[in-house]
Amino acid sequence: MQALQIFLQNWIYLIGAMAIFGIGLYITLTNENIFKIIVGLDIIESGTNLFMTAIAWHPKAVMPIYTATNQLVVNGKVVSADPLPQSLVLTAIVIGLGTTALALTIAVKIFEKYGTLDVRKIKEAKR
Amino acid sequence: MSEWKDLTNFFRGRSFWMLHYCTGCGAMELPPTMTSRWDMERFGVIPMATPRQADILLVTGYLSLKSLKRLIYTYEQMHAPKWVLGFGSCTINGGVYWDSYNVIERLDKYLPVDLYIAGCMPRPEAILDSFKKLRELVEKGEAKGYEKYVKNYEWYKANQDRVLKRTKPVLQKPEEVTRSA
Amino acid sequence: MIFLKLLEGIGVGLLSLTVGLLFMGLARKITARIQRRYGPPVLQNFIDVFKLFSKQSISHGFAFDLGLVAGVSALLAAVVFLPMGQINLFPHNSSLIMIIYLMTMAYLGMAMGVSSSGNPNATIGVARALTMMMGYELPFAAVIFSVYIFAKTGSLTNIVAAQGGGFLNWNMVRLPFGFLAAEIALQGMLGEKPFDMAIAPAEIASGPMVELGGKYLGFGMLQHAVGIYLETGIMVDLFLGGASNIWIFVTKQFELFFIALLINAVLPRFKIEDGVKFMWKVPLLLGVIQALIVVL
Amino acid sequence: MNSNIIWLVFTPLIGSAIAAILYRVKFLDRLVTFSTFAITLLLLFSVHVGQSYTFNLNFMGKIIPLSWNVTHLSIFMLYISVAFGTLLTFYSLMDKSRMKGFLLLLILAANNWIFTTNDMVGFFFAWELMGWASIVSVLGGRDENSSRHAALYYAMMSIAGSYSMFFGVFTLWKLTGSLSISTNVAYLSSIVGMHPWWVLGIVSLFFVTFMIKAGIFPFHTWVPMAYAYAPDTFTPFLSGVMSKYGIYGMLLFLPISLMEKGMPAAFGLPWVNYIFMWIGVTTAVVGTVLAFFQDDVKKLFAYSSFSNLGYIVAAISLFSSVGVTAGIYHAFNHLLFKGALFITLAAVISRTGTSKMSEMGGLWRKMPVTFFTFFIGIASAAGIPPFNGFGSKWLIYQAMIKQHLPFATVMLFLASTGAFMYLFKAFHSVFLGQRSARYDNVKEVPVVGQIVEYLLMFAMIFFGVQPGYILKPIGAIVSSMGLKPLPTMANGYVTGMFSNVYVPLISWSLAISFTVGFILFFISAKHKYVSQSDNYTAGQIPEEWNLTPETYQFSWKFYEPIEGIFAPFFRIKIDGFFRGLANWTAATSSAIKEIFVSNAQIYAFFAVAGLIIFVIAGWVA
Amino acid sequence: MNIFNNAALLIGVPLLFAFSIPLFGLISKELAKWVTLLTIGFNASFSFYILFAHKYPTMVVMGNWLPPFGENLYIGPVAAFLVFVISMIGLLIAIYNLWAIKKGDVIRFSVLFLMFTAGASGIVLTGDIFNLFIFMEITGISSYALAAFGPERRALGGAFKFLVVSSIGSTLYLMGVTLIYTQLGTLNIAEIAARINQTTPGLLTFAGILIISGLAVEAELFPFNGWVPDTYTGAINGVSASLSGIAAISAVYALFRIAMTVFGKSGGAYVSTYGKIDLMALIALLATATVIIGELSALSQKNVKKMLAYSSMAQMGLIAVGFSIGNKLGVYGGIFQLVNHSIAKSMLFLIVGVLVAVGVGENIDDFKGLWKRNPFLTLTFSIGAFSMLGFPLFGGFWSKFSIVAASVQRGGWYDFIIGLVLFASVVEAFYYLRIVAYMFASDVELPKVKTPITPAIPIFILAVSIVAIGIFPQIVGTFSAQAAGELTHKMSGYILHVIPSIAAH
Repeated sequence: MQALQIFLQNWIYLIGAMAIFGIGLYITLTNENIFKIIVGLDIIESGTNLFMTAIAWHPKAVMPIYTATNQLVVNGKVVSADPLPQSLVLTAIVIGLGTTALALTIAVKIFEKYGTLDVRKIKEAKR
Repeated sequence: MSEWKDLTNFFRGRSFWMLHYCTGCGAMELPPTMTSRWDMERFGVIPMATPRQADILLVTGYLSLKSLKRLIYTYEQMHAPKWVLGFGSCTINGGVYWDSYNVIERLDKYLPVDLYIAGCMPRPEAILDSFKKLRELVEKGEAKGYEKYVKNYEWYKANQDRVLKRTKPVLQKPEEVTRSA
Repeated sequence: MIFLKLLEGIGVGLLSLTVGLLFMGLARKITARIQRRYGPPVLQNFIDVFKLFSKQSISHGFAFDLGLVAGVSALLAAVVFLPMGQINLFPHNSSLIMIIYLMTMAYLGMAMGVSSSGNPNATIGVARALTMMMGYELPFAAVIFSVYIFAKTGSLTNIVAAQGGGFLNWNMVRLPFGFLAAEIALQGMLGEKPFDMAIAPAEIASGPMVELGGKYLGFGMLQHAVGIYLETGIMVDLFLGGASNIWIFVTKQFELFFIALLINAVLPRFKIEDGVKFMWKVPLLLGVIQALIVVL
Repeated sequence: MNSNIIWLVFTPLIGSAIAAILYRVKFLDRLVTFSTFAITLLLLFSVHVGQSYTFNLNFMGKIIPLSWNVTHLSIFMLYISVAFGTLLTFYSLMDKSRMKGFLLLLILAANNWIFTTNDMVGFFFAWELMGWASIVSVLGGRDENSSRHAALYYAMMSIAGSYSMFFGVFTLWKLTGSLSISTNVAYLSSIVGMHPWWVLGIVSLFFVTFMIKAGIFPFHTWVPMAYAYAPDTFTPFLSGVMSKYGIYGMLLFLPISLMEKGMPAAFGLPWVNYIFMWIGVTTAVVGTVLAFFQDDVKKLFAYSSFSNLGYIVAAISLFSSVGVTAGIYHAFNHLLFKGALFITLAAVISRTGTSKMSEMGGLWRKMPVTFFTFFIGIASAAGIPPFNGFGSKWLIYQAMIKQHLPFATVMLFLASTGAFMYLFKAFHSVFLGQRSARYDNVKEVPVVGQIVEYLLMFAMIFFGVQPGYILKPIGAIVSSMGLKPLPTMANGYVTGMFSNVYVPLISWSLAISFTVGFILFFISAKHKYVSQSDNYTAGQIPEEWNLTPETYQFSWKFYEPIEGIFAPFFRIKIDGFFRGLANWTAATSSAIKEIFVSNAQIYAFFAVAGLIIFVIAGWVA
Repeated sequence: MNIFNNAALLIGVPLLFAFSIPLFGLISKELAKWVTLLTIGFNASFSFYILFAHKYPTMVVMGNWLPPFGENLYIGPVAAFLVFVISMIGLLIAIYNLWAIKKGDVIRFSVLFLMFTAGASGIVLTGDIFNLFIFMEITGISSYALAAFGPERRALGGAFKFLVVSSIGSTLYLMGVTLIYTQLGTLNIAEIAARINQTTPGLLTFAGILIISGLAVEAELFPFNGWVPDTYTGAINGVSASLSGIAAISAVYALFRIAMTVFGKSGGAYVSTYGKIDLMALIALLATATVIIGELSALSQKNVKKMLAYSSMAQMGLIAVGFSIGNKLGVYGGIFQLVNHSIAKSMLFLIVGVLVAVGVGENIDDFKGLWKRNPFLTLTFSIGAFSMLGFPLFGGFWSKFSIVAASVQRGGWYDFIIGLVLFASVVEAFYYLRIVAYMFASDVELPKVKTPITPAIPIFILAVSIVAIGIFPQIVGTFSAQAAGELTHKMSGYILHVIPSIAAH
């Protein structure tokens, strides 16, 4: 029961993160539509972010905010969840947003110039 | 000095190197003359490949105008003590071709013939005899055809030109030959 | 002393010319007899040479003159180094390879002379002669070097000395394969049939000699005479144990020449490439076998 | 200290800078080049055996001693190379080819450096300098496309060679911590008994370089192209001097073979030497055979050079006293006669504007001095006494026979006979035979060129008749290598193992017999001179057949009969190997290129695939 | 510990001006370009000051949060030198851009270019493994955008490929960083480096592989380098020059900072890494493959720009080979080669840019007879080519020399690697020399072309510096040697400078 709880509370996120990562990779590698590829990249990123968020937790963690009732340190040992990954994830999300925005811009430009969104057709004449 | 001349003439008479200009049927008589049956090498006479090496020019038969030209050219390439042997009646009077439009009658008019071998055909014995006769003439210093030719070159040249102008270059040019082939 | 040597040298030259011309005359005579003819007088070649030198001639220029003179002179210069019986002018200076290279100069001179005439037949003849030379030099070299290794010396004088003491010491007996190979190579060297492609009169109008007349042809004949003398002489020194005096030497030379003559009289001509191929098959194999035997 | 050795390097560098500034004015460029060569030659008189100089170079905190050391070998090589270079540059004063003097001076600097240096860094630098300067020099040939192609090919081989040497230098440095050539050679000699394969590996790294530079089989393929398409005035230097750098390098490393006790022997030689000897013999034969069939006269002589270097390699690989003597002697002789031949060819080509033998012919009347130089040159090259090529060839045979190597000797003899054949082919096709009408106005080279040709003729005869002047210094070299030198005799003697040849005797004999011959020639009946077209033509008049001198000249397919004999060997193409390598590289290149002509997904896939492979590798490890 | 907080200006000033350029752009487009120039000029002079006048194992500490707790910038010998090189090359390219960028959105280009330079400097300066990621992304995003810049549509295709591959790469890097963080709970490079042996080997190896793979994308190592040719070819030449001259430096720096300092084992003659497999060996493998594939691909290119792109790839491989040898000489050679490559390759791209602009073209055949048409560009191109192929007396010689020397010194299978690399170098020599030989052909008669003055200035300076480095290798050598010392001795070279109090492990 305890194991299941630990699984449900922690490992499922890790496995889920990996699964999302894998799905994203699959989408990226198998779709030829640029927009789908960009979506795939986004999903990969989400997987990574989820992964990072999940690692901050451990079974007996408390929230990392110092209040009267919230004991961050028990018996000289830190029991709070790690706050840093969340901040990292925020940064990563922002960066991911930037990348996605740029990718979409380029995709639109590509459609303007090449007239297609199929990555296989974005080719110059062979030299 | 005359002894020296005699000596050279003696050697010359015993070492005839022959260029045989084989036209017509007369050439047939030469193989037996050269080989075992009559063996002309006994007299120091051997056939030569080029006019440069030869002493006597043996003309064995009729001469068409075209071949006359070659003959003259050949004769002029021979070196100075040189003699012409006319072989068979063709060289004397045209033989059976006496009335041909394209064959000369008398070789004598075009080249200084030192000795004629009469007959149609002359036998090998006659050829050998002619070599002996020529040797005698040379030793006596009487065979001077080559000097005569130089001396009377205008006359010979006029005769040659008169008949040779009847010939035109009828041969194809080499490139035409290759093209047709 | 020097004058004596000089006189001796000139004497040797004259000797080689005489013997060579005599051999040529004998060759004609013997060939005639083989062909059931009477044949010319033995001295016919002397007559021919004299006649040729008394004839007028044309020249194609100085290179032409020089080349033909060089043809004879270089061979005459080589012949003085050849030990022949008791006549051995320079016993310390008779390296075989040196003599062979000196002979090469004669060929070069001759080739230069006739080629400068501008007649393609001459050049074809020279090209053939050189090709044939490559053919026979190879087995001959194999033989020479076997003899060198066998006799542990490169000087003809010493090679002759090493064969002293009777018939069984001759290299001919001790190096039989080598002798055979050299004998075939000699056939090529002398330009006798079946290796006379260079002067094939019916194809290329006697090849190198095509433009030669008068004294130039005379020089050519003299070169051939000295060449015969020199080549057979080398063979005698190499294989037949030299000689104690000049008469035996010439006799031995003639024996070798006689064999060549007999072959010459009965065989037709090779095609040039076939000639070279033959040389590189039979005599070279013999020479290599000989060299193997000697080395091992 | 003996800093004058340094000046041997700096003087040409300074000269080169001056010449480079003046290079637009061709004459000034050439003049500076010539003067620098002459000054260097004068400087050489102040350099003596045993002098040394060291300069400490600070590189990355490490002290690298650049040392110079004059040995017998180096002084010999210096004299012959600089003297020949002086002659060549003097010749080039009036020359029209596009050789650039300052590049030649760079090569001279490298030349002096290579021959005097005793440290591998300096050697490598000089080698590179020499290599690049010569590559750029090759670019200036008459036919621009061909010379570009040749220079590129040469550059590729040269780069491969220098990388090989680079590698070898560092390996030795790592092993011994020293950059001195003599120290390293001594070290290699000391360990060769224990680790023969190691030593062989390291030495072959160097030897590949040397073989490439000397053009030894199977690295010869650049030689014909580079020689043929280099500027005509540069080719003599390329063939005469630059091919000897490889020989010099080999001579530096060959003493190791003396110590090879750990190696099995073959025919009385360490088998490495035996194989190397056969490489030399193969070079000689292959060069000869290929030379038969060339139409480009420079190419023909390029193959000839290649063949002659085979002789040298075969001789020095024996590493006996006769062998080394013969090798160095032949190196000198080859420098002299091949230099002379290429200079005459430069003269001919400058006058006729072509190097195709089928387009030349009959030039001997127009260029008699050149003709005679060429004649003596080919007589030397064919090894005819009393000219200079004889002694060395003769010694080479002796060295081979002394080792009981009859087959190799026979092959060399074949090469020699073959040499006579192709030399005559060139001789005939260029100078003899019918002269084409367009060469009716060809003139002899200018006086400057004639002076050089006379000097070369004199040198070829002088060193042929008096071989002692060369053999004595070589004797010193040989003894400095730890071998017993050949006994020294009077200057005229070529001292051999089996017998001696007194060359002046040959020349006297020749002189007398020529006198006799000419007396006979002049007392006999008169001759008259006729025109070249007065030939026996089977009674035909050439003009009527439209036979022109060009068509009447026999120079095309000169040795056709033996083409059939050698046909099976022509199927084996060494050039084909390198070309095949190049083609394979190109094909691989186009195949690999295909990796990079796909879309973003594929690239992403590559990355992911790579990642997965590595992860699995990490998992397994 | 020597704190010099002003050094943060190296990142701050470019970022500040980057985002204020639109304001300047309101006044004039030219002004925007000049502001870029001046900003990078400031960077260059400031880094010059740090390099030559300031004692440089120094740090920037944010808000007095000393490492390992706060984010910090560390300016050691490596960082000081590489920032200087990045800024100098950035400055020269900015000068070139004054002339080259006329059409299109000049203002946004300037913004992106400044961001790009700032990001690259940031990568080199930062002492935090996550900040490294952020700076990578800043550089990355700006370089995608830069690569897409320009009138030609091929730029878009290239940029998109770059984007996709690079995004995946940075995600992988982030995963790796996360994994390390789970183990050690810190993001500071020095602390991770000090405690790296406390981690689980399996996880460490996995993290290492993820990080190396992620960084190899930017460092152009096979098989993560698919984007290189298309992006380099597609981008305008100024951008290609900055990619090969600036981004390359930061990418290689990141790769080897992680591999050598973070994962590396201290002590021992050659740096190797903790974990189940030696990451240095892995990089050596990738690098060798990159060299060979890059050179071979470059061989059959008809387009000079594409050829240069492949050559870039191959050169990056060579640099990585040098670093991966792991001793001081090897790293010295690697850094030296990195600098040489940046200088020479950016110069070559600039020259191609000029040639295309003046109407010569970018195909090999267009280069025929260039010597007669424009000696200046021919000469500079030749200098660059010679430096690329390691011709003595040019910069590239010394670095190649050192790399080969180091490989031989290391021996073992590095002998084999260097053999392959040298073979590839022969190929490289061929295609460069082919162009050089083409340029000096005199059988082509075409009209002369003039060199514009503005782009000639950076080209001239770069060419002079190549020759100067070739003749006086100590210009780069001194700094390279110091940098090599820092990278090969992680404890004394890096960790103790950042966290002096850390207990030796």
